[in-house]
Amino acid sequence: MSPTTIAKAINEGLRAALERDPKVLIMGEDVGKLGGVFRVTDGLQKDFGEDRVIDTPLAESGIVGTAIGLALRGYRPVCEIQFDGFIYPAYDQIVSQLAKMANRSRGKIALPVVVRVPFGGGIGAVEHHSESPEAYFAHTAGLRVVSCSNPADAYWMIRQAIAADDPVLFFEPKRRYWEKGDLDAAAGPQLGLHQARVVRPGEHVTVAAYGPMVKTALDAAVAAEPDGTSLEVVDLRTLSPLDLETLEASVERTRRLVVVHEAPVFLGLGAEIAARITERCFYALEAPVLRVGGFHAPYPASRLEDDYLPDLDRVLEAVDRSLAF
Amino acid sequence: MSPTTIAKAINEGLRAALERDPKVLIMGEDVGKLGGVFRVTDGLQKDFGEDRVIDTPLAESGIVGTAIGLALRGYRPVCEIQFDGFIYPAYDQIVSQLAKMANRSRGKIALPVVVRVPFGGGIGAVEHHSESPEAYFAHTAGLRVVSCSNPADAYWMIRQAIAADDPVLFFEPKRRYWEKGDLDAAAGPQLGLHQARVVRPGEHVTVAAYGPMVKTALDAAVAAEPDGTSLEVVDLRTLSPLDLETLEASVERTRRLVVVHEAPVFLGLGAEIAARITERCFYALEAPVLRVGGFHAPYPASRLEDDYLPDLDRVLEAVDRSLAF
Amino acid sequence: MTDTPVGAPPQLVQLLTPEGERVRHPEYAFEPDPQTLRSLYRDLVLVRRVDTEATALQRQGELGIWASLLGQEAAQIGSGRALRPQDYVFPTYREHGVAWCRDVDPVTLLGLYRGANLGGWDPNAHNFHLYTIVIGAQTLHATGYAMGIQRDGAVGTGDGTRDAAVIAYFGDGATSQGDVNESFVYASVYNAPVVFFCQNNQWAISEPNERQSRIPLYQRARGFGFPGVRVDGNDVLAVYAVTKAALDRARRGEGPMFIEAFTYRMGAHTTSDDPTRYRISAEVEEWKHKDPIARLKALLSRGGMAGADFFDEVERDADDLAAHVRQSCLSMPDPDPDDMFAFVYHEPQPLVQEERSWFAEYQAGFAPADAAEPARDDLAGTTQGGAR
Amino acid sequence: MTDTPVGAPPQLVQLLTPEGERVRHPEYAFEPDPQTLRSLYRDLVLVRRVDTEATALQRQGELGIWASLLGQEAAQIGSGRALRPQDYVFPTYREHGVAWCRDVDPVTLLGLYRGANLGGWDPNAHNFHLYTIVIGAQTLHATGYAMGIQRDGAVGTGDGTRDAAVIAYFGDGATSQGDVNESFVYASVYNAPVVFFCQNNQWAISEPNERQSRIPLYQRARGFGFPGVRVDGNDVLAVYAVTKAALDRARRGEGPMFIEAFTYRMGAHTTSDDPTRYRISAEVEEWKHKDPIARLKALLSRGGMAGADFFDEVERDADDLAAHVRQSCLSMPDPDPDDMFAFVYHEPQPLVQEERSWFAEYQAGFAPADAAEPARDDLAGTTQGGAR
Ligand SMILES: Cc1ncc(C[n+]2csc(CCOP(=O)(O)OP(=O)(O)O)c2C)c(N)n1
Ligand SMILES: Cc1ncc(C[n+]2csc(CCOP(=O)(O)OP(=O)(O)O)c2C)c(N)n1
Ligand SMILES: [Mg+2]
Ligand SMILES: [Mg+2]
Repeated sequence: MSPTTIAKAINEGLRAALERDPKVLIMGEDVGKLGGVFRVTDGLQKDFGEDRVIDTPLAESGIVGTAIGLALRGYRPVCEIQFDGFIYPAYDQIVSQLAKMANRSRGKIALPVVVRVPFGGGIGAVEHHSESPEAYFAHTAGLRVVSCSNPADAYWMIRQAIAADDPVLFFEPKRRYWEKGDLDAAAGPQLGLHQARVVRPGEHVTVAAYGPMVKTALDAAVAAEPDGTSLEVVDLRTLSPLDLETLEASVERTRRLVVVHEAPVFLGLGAEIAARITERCFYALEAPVLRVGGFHAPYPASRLEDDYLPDLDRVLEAVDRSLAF
Repeated sequence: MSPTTIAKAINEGLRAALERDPKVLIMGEDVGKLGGVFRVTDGLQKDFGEDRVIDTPLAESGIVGTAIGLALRGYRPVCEIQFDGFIYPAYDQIVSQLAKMANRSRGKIALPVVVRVPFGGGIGAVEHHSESPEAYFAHTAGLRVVSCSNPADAYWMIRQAIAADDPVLFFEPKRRYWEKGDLDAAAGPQLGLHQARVVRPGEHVTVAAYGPMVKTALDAAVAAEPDGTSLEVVDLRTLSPLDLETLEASVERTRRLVVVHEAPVFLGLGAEIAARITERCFYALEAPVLRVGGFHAPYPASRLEDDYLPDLDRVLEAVDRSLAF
Repeated sequence: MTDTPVGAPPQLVQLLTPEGERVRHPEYAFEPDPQTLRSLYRDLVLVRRVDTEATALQRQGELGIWASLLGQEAAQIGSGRALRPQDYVFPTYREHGVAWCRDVDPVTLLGLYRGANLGGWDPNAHNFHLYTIVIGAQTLHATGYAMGIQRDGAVGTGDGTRDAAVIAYFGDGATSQGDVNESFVYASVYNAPVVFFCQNNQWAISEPNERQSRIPLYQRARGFGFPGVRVDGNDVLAVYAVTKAALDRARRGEGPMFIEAFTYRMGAHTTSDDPTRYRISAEVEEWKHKDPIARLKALLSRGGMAGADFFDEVERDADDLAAHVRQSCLSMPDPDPDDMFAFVYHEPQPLVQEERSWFAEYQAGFAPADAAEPARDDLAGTTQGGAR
Repeated sequence: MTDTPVGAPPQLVQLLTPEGERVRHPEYAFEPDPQTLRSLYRDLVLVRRVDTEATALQRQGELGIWASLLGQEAAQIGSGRALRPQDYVFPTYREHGVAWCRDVDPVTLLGLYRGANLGGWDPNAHNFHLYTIVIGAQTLHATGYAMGIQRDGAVGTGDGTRDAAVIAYFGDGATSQGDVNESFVYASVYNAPVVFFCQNNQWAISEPNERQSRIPLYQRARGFGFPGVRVDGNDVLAVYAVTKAALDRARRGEGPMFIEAFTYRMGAHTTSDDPTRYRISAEVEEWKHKDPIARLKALLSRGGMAGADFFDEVERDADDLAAHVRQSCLSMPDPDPDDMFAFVYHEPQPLVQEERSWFAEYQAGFAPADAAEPARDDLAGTTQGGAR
């Protein structure tokens, strides 16, 4: 058990996967000598060679498209998309090929491809480097979509994602890459890839978040405590499928739910969660499911990102609104 | 006032736009001599020439990308994407460029580009020809997303979309292309582009639909009548922005809402509508907002599409569930 | 240093003229024995016959749509027969002739066009990938697969049963897609063992070649640093020779190559298309004189390598095959609705499971109380479902 | 007919050697008068000085990031000065030198890198589009814009003030993107008046040219049927001559052309990058000898066209400009949060309006009751907002 960062934990997870299975490959722009712009693949090309840790041409459709071909040949490619905003050139390959091949082939083909996406804002970057495109993929059948929020999850979830026979979109909270936490790589994972976790039990309102917003939700819970408001924080971890059981159990107790994400609220994950939890807990809910998220606007210039991004105050404002119902 | 089809009405709308404004262009694959695979652009190249009705190379990113360039030069391109499933190669240009340019330029640039997409299933087609990708675009700020369900709306909405200074994704209900209805091109439009319409008043449950599902919802309303169930059918028409006022007014009366679309339920438009209407009408609702839509599966082989697509029975099943709350 | 495109008119590699004369080519040779020639002839006739039958089945409502290979038989058989078992094929939606060479039962191809499935064969049983409908997407899969072959050490070993190559099929229209050009980048940068086989059938639905390129398509390859060659796509011998050379080259580890098979789409784009709207019949008539089957028949006849017996026998085989295709098509079972859910994921997914059980129950609700079999058909078109 | 890539080593168009000697080229000529040479020198020095200042501002925390043009001054000034007012430029994120030629105040460029805006200038006031960050996307916009010029009848009329061309900038890495290759297809098929200007600075972040192509990049064009040329990108005279020829050609209606400006990224990819991880300093040292400014200075000095006075004056101008840039950067106001909502759509959009008013109210809630100004900064980092 040793403290490590999320970035390092993913690096360790990739390394373990490369060591254990010769079919695992890493591919993407600058993942080799540079180790990726976030150094998540640091040292891997040196240790596993250029054939397994592949610097690709600057073409994202090519990355995912050739990864599909490699998977058809029996490989398990892990693609890195350098930043969230650069996944769209690969959208066709992801939505029409990666997501649909298993079904098209009536299960004869498996595409165990992982697409890693550093996502979200808060790093003071220029345009296209701070986006939260996860809903575009969660709406797409055939994909699995997950996001980690701490080093231990990062390590185990990337390993579980690589082990999965279905394609997985793996969203990494880039602004938390350097946050520390304990990782015990000797113990097994505590949860399956598609299970949520109650990270802080509470009584009055459930706050569900994922990726970078888990810390924000936890901060809000701490801040609310002196006021006598007890928040239960759920780290969703899995966006497609959702772990509705864990959420439902929480909401049945608290009777109020606030969902938080950086992605725009309109058709963000919160919409689906609101619809499903309302259907499941119709009589239990004392307030409508409220959502805190990005605005219906392109991610702004970075000097405005603190205004754009949900923060503890915005979470608490929604909690108050929920309690006021 | 004369009866016409949806396909013909759009054709007339395009023709009127081409006539009135020399800056309007049509571009896409096979839109010229062939008149498009659905003949929606039939005769336009003959009458307006190859410079204004442009057969493009077979590359969708190129269609939208060059349309953006043409718009920067002052043109108003109307792009045809041949089938819903072929819009994804253009996804990057749509999401990162078309949607974001106005904001990026602080309003100095307008991109009055319309992207026409024949969408939805029910035509017995092979893969990729029956999809409903509208939610991918409605989640994207900077775009307007609409869908028509009858010839008069088709005519006026395409004209309004072309006249708009913002980019518009225009979803055409391909399986209803040949349905007839009255069109009075001399009278003005009855509604703005972003207004919904109550197409059938009723008392017990509101059913909201758009595009091809409006007819299905209306059929369900007729079928429910003998049982004494009175359905109010709302044709949403506009998906981004939503016309929540019209919906809310209806739900405040009926106290129940079922949303119907062909797109998969998970993160489909119904999710957002459920979340917002529940928030707005929390105390009025007697049942959770229920959703009828596609399954979380790729669109199936066409011999299964009748099982996949929502039909009148599926709508009525949801209506019954709603009434049972 | 400017580099203007070659002005000289592009020349076709040709080994058999439309009149059935053998001609030589300085770079490519193929000297098949009579048996091989007869076998190629048989292939051509059979795949055309299957194609005709499929078109007929579509007209009769048994298929939703059909994409005919009429006119492109030589391009497909010539290239398909040049493959070794260990090679892998990435087809579009029109490579019925190549499928034939990979022992895919033609009936299996119909499933997709009938709407019974989205691709009915096991790709790995035939080293023949499923049809790809999104134009160009498969060229990247092919390139990735070829990169896998490299990583398996199955290239350049000199072992003829081990060294493998990939062939990616696509059309003239496809050359405009970003994906296709990206596949050229990847293939050349990694020197992947992939042959890009472009069937230039002159049309992309209603758009002629000029809408996709202003130079001959085979010249695209030189912009990416690998060789391109234009071959008479209606000459099965030349296509065979050129494809074999390209595959050998790839298997030896010498990297990708681009083949433009210059041919013609004799029919409509698909059965849904109406080519009279955009092309003149004189063009079609002209290409009839270049028919791939007629020229091989002429060679066989004139060379005394086959007589009426043989030709009759092939016709009978073709009729038998067509009957088999028709028969099996008509008796193809409709898919089970549960199939919609069964293959979306390999591992359990709760949302799919939930929708799957909901649907099973919902469907069961339509079954008459006294019948074991669901009788959904009886209810079609009625306004009230049994579930209510 | 196979078409193997040219084996001969690619030659650069060069008119001024690294040592400052004038050389002739059979196809391209440029005989500027001393005044023009001095003016070009001044451009080069000034844009380098601005670049240095911007890098310093980033180091001091005034910019979030900066993409330096160090080493690429000649490629940008040479091409930028070849433009006519009516031409239109589509830059990447590194064309600060071209912006200079289009009279965009360098300060305006900083806004984006400071995070104050996403592009601060009015593109139509300068015929200089906003920076595009998504690699390659702008090449399609450029091509579409050029198609618009054609439709406006502003090409091939012979009227020098009317005929217009477009120039699209992109890097060596960008050549791999689907969009860039699609733009080649569209430009060549429509014969659009667009010049594709590729600054091959040898690196795409950490990836050398070999990861993008195995042949010289200018040869890509021949795969699409238009000319490509490689020019010494550190030779401002050659770049000017070649770009002018290409633009003239485009304006005359002779279609697209591809220019590869062979240059070097002397600094890091951006201020966030650490090139020591992937390239050796010897390479950088070697390129120092090819510096674009030094060679022009040598020419001017040796030819007696400029003396210490002139060089000193340029240094002073550069210092003044740098001071202006620094000053204006430091005093650049932070954006108004309401800007997030103001420009998403041109026409009213109810959801944006709703969120906009909600946010205004929400923000107002943080204002101390007795203050007119919101005091959000005071609350940053506290755990409880005033709105509660
Ligand atoms: C990405 C994409 N865009 C559009 C289509 C619709 N479409 C199907 S076939 C076709 C023309 C293909 O032409 P070509 O590549 O020459 O192949 P051919 O059909 O002639 O064999 C088009 C535009 C598609 N399938 N995929
Ligand atoms: C579509 C896309 N993918 C990835 C990136 C991240 N990225 C920014 S610059 C760059 C390298 C660009 O190299 P090149 O085209 O040679 O231009 P240079 O920066 O060298 O001028 C990359 C990969 C991006 N901006 N856009
Ligand atoms: Mg074709
Ligand atoms: Mg570069």
